[in-house]
Amino acid sequence: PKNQFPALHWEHELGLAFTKNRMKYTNKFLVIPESGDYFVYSQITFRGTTSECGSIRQGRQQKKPDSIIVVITKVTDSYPEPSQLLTGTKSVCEISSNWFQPLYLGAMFSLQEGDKLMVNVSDISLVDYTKEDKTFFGAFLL
Amino acid sequence: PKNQFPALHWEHELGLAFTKNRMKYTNKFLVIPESGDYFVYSQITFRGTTSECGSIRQGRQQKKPDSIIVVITKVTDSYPEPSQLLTGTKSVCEISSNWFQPLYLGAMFSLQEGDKLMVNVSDISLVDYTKEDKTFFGAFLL
Amino acid sequence: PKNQFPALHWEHELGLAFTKNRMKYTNKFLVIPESGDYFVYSQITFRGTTSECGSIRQGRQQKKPDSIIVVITKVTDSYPEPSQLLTGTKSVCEISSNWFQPLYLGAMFSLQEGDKLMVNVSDISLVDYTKEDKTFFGAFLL
Amino acid sequence: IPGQGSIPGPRCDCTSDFQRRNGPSCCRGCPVGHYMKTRCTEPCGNSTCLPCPQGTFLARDNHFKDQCTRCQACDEEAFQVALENCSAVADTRCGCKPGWLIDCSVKPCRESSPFRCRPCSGCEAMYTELPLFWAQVLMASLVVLFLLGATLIYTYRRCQTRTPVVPAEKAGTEA
Amino acid sequence: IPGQGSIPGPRCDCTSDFQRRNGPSCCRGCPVGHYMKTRCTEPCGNSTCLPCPQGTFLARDNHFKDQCTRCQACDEEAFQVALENCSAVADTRCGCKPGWLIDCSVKPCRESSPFRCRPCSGCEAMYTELPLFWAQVLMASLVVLFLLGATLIYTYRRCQTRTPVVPAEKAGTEA
Repeated sequence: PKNQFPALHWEHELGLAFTKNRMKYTNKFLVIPESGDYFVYSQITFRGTTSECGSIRQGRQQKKPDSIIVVITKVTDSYPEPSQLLTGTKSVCEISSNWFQPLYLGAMFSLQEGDKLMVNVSDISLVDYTKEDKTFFGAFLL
Repeated sequence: PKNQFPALHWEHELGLAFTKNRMKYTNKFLVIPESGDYFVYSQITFRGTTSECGSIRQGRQQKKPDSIIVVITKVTDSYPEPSQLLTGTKSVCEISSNWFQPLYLGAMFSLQEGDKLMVNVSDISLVDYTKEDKTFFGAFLL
Repeated sequence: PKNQFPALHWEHELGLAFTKNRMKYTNKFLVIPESGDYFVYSQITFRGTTSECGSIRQGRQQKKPDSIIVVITKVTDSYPEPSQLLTGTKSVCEISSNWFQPLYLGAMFSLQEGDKLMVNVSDISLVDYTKEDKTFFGAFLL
Repeated sequence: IPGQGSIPGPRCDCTSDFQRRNGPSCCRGCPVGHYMKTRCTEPCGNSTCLPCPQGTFLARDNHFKDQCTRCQACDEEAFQVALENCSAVADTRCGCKPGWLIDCSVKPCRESSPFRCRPCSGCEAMYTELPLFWAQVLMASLVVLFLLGATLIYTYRRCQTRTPVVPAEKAGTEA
Repeated sequence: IPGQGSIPGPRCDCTSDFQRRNGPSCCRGCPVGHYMKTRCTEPCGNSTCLPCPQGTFLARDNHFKDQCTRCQACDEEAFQVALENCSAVADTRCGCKPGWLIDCSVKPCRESSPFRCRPCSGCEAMYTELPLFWAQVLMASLVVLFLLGATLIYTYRRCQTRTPVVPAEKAGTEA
């Protein structure tokens, strides 16, 4: 598979989270109950302490940034490889002692019954999972 | 209430703004006309002059960043406290003389008739209210 | 017309791209097939090498940032000037050797049959066109 | 019925400047500062046009727009002022108070770029001929030169004081 | 009718490599470089497969995908070139021209990370052991030291040549 980024687990029943109309959630995947056009969206809030790139002490030679990446991926029985539906990618080179920022994605796709959607991130340790209103993932039939 | 961030006023009739199908707007709130699943979204463009964190003159010791926060909050008769539906939060430590950036949020929620939605921001003076295509708030029944 | 930003070309048939239900794509425009409320969205991933603003070598005097701008514009027969529906605008002053970041926009609009939507950007050479999951544009009838 | 002659009414072929195809019929457009409330009912009739409400405008005429455009607001936090208030026919024109200078917030500066207003007293110093950086370079080289000069003079003086004043006639023998 | 014997036709139990459950029936998948136009009609029949249009590909076979994947484009702004053009069976492979080096744009560098191509002549100098900045600082201080040293020696020499060699016994009277 193209990107080996780790996939996130999601809460699908408690608080604001819910599944209805036969949309299922199992083992990191939202499972599409019926073929049709769906609006798929997700926001991941990342946070970290300042990377080497941002510490401008060792002289002025410009450094390479770190990066934060979120990918909404579709896995389907009809094809042995997952396909990347949406990608949010941002370079990070902050001079402050720490940083935090969200990446939001959302678009419409034609999906088949049984297709599975997951969210992959470049580095799980940077994901702010503390509050459900900051990091979320969803899909609905149009 | 959890976050004492100030709520924004919105124009709901002029230009691109409109309310229809019994969706009401009163005193900073969108009022939900009938129970159902709604897609709620907002973008706030923030702008400011450089904060202390970004001024790297006083020595290289890394400083704490400022932050910009937008929260879409639901107020409901069924519970005395508002609940935070969506939060966009980003650290700000820019080295340029000024900065500007948007925060976008959007997701689906099950809402009850009479529920009220508002948008709170960490600092109203940082909100760019000059043009309706840069800062907006909306909801629609799915 | 207010902003003379260049408009982007889009792929509308291959890969994840598709048009259906009489929605047409011609010469940089999505053409609205029937009047109604539409959710219009786009993400543009920008990338660049560091600008003058980020090179902090020549002394500490704070510099003016560059900027990245994406505008979703409506062109209509009923009025001779295009109107800006959505604008994402962000300052850029990165200290790293290169940078990349997305701007996402999405909102609901009342559109007329025959209205045309296009996406304008401040600088086409900064747009990352390499993958369809990073830069996209769409609209659907609610 | 083919060949049915039509009564020679006023020409209504939607080609003249004032009549334009708008939906099924051909109507007169709305004037500047007005939005179209409803289309004309009979061919080439007048659309119902109402004036733009306060806070909106439409700058072009002979159109069929059913909504006026919102006026932009001036950014008070950036000390902008409305040089011209929004009217039904023109958007707000934002600028700076007399004696204040426009300081574009971005580089390159575009027509629609954000800007701040700076009091002129501050702007003289900022817009001196010599940009700040080169001023610093100049200062630094002056300091270096000064230092070099000082060391030279000091060492030169030290030579002088230690050599006794050599009587003129003996000077020759030293060469 | 329970117990009705079925005619021993060709085995079609959807378990063999070539027949897979796809929707109601069990069909043969499409080969590499093709997408599925329509499913098979009779059990274990062939799906209708068409070749991927220009600009798309599918690298795996025996599948039922109804849409080929878009080929990626190489980033010309970053001087990338297509080492292998996209074909119906494989994505574009982006890389650098001969004599150019891949310079990953991020740290840590991943397989899918963005990269730029740098001309090799430039890259030796860039990857010297001593980072560029410190080299400059070193150079600058050497120059300054050299200058100072030269002036000192010059002025010192000038003192020496002009003072006659003072006989030892007279030295005391000067203090």
